[in-house]
Amino acid sequence: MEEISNLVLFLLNWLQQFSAKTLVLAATALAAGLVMIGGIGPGIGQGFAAGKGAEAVGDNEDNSNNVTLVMLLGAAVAETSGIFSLVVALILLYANPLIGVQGVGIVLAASTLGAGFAMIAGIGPGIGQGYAAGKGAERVGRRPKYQSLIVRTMLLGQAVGQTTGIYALVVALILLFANPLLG
Amino acid sequence: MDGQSLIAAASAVGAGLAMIAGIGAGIGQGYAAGKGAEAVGKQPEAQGVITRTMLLGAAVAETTGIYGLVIALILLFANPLLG
Amino acid sequence: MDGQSLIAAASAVGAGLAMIAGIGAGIGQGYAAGKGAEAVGKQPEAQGVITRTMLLGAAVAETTGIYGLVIALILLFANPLLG
Amino acid sequence: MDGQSLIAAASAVGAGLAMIAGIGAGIGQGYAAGKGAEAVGKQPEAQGVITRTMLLGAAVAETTGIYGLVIALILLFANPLLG
Amino acid sequence: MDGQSLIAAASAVGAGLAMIAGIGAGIGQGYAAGKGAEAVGKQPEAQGVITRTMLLGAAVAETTGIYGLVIALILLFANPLLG
Amino acid sequence: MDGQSLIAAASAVGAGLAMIAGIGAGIGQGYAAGKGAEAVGKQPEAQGVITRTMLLGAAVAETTGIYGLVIALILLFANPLLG
Amino acid sequence: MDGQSLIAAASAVGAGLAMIAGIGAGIGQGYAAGKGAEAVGKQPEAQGVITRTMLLGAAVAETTGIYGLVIALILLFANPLLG
Amino acid sequence: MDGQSLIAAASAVGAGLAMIAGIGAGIGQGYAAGKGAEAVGKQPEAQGVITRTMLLGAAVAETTGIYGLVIALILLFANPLLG
Amino acid sequence: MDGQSLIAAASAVGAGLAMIAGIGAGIGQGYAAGKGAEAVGKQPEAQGVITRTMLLGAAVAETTGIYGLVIALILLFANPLLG
Amino acid sequence: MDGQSLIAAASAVGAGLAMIAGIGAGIGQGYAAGKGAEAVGKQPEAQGVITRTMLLGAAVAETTGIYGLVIALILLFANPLLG
Ligand code: NA
Ligand code: NA
Ligand code: NA
Ligand code: NA
Ligand code: NA
Ligand code: NA
Ligand code: NA
Ligand code: NA
Ligand code: NA
Ligand code: NA
Repeated sequence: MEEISNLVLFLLNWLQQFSAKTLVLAATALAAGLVMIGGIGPGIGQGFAAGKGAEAVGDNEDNSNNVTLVMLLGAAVAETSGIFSLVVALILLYANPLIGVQGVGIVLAASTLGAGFAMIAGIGPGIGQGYAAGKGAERVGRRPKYQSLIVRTMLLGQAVGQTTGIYALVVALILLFANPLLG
Repeated sequence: MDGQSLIAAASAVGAGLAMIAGIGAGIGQGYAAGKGAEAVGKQPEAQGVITRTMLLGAAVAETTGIYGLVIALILLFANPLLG
Repeated sequence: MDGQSLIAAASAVGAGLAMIAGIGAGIGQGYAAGKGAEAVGKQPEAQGVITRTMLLGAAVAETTGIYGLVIALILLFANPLLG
Repeated sequence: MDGQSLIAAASAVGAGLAMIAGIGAGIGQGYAAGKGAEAVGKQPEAQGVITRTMLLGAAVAETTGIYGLVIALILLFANPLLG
Repeated sequence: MDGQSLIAAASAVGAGLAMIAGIGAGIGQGYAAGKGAEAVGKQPEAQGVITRTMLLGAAVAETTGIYGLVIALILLFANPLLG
Repeated sequence: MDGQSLIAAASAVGAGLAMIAGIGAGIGQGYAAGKGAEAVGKQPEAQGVITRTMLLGAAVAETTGIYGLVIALILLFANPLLG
Repeated sequence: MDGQSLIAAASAVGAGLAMIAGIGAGIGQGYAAGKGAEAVGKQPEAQGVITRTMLLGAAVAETTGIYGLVIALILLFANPLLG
Repeated sequence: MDGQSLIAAASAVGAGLAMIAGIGAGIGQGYAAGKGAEAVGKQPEAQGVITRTMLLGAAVAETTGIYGLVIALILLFANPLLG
Repeated sequence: MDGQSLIAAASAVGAGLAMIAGIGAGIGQGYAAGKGAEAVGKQPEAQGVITRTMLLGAAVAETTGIYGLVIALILLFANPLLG
Repeated sequence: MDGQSLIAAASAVGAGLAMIAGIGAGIGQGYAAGKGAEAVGKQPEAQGVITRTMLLGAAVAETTGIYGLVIALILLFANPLLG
């Protein structure tokens, strides 16, 4: 079969039967799935916080309300990556700005995919911030007196841990809304 | 072959990818289960508050798995990309 | 090759991807098993409550693996993308 | 090349992907094995209950690996996508 | 190129993917090895029961790696997708 | 479709892949945050030196995430591969 | 290009994928090495039994890496998919 | 479309993939940051040696991230594959 | 383009994939390094046996990384798939 | 576009993939850095032996990252697959 004798040209030619819009729509479906993978992070991290929280309330029942509060506060911060992923997925599905843009289909489609890959970075902050939430809850259970100091340090560290997730979000938004590769 | 088929095919793969998010909740909630079991062994009298805290934290950890499921269901059953 | 075949092929891949979610429950529930075994060794008299807490937590950790299975079964047996 | 061949090819890849779920049970059950070995070393007299709890928890952790195996076997031997 | 070649090619990739499941048993059993070594160092007199528990748990952890191997061997040597 | 378009398309994918590096700093710095919170709870009087060490270490852990960002920005805004 | 070349090409990729299984044994055996080193430091007089247990456990952890190697070698040197 | 464009496009993807190596240093150095913060909290008088050891170890951990960056920069700015 | 080129191209990708196995030894041996450093700090008089056990365990952990390297070298320099 | 271009393009991707091996050394050596910092804080008088053990172990952990780098450099600068 001659047409497959060059696999790359075969693939590119095959893709060329589709309109630019179709290619972007297909890439959007893939990217919506890719961005959700970022959600692995909060799941691990918040589960860690849940375990440490359960342990801490068992060790110090009188202080269970404060422990739970710190656990939930830290876990809320750890949800950020998951929310970013969900928001980008919803933008992709319902308002992908690259759909309908004039341009080369493969560049538009690849930009959508690239945005999907970038959001996977959210795994990191989700895990890390959840770990901080768990350690914060644990320590507040043992030393309730220093709750504000512990929480401040936890939040400061969580903020530092968020940055690479923000970088990824920015790159994804650039690819979608201000793409310099679109001639 | 029409464009709608390509979009539908990509949606099937995208739905599968979205489910991978569930790895996180599985690990995290299992960790919580282990720490909960350890804690009730140490303080059986605190079983109520330990279990409640474990389940509350696990509910929080479930959300991104649910987000992935919702996106997959949208891709399969209410796909806005298919004209 | 027609469009329906492309969608079916992509669905087979999507079903495989969705199962990967199961990694999470496997790790997490295994962690719970280990902590449960440790806890019953230390407090054999609390075995009942330890095992119940471990299983309750493990059941919660199973859900995202089940979501993945459900999406895979939909893709294989009740695929709404196949016309 | 016909559509049936494309579906069969994708099913081979999907079956391979589904097996990856087994990573979870391998890690988790190995963790349980390690904690079990540690626990019987500390409380040899509780060996029975430790081993039973470890195996019960490990059985729970096996399920998502089995789900992956079942989906792979369906894709290979009873593929509903192949006409 | 005919459809059979495409299926065979995809089967080679699927066989490779299925082996990745083995990551789990490698990590988990290595963990068990480490905990076992630690435990026999602390309680050399309990070496027998520690080693037996470690090996029992490790055997359980091997299964999903074996599933992956079996699927790979089926794809290579008894492929039901190849006509 | 011309060659420049293919390079631009691949650069968009490459930029997205480069960002995945950020997983590492997120996990690591979060670990540092947790240990920092724990440490200031244990030794409040050493808060200054604990926080400074945590931030110094976190700054070091940031670098490979920045490298990924820089490569992504080069691919997007100053791409030497585009003629 | 004929079908045999496509199968051979896919086999090269499959062989590479199969090797990834080795991640598991590397992590697990390294963990065992660390715990072994710790244990002999604490109980130098138990060095013999610690090292034997560590190596026994590590041998068990090697298997899935070997499975991956075997599948890769089959794909390269005794490929049943190549006619 | 010419061959040079294909090589340039693949180089953009390769550069992105190479950056993923940075995950490792991010996790590892963050772990060092956390242990460093913990250690200076316990022994503030040993802050100097703790910080120096942490930074020395972190510098060692940076290298493979740098290797990835160097390969990416070669692919982008001094690509020997482009004729 | 002939079939041989496709096989050679796939072999380059397969060689890259096979190297990924090295992640395992890197993590595991680094863990052993950390435990070794900790152990010699606590029992400097046992430095000899600690270091020997660490290196023995690390040598065991290296094997699957070597397997990956060997497969990559075969794919590059003695490729049986290239006619 | 000729076959040589396809091989060169695949080599660029393979070089990027090979670098991913570096994740392992980054995590492992960072762990060693953290344990080293902890150990010198506890036993400042043993700083010499702690640092030497940490660096010896880290050097061992570097090897698979170097293997990945070597394969990438071969693919870029001395590619035996390019005719
Ligand atoms: Na950060
Ligand atoms: Na959540
Ligand atoms: Na769940
Ligand atoms: Na399960
Ligand atoms: Na198993
Ligand atoms: Na860094
Ligand atoms: Na094994
Ligand atoms: Na290094
Ligand atoms: Na090994
Ligand atoms: Na090594």
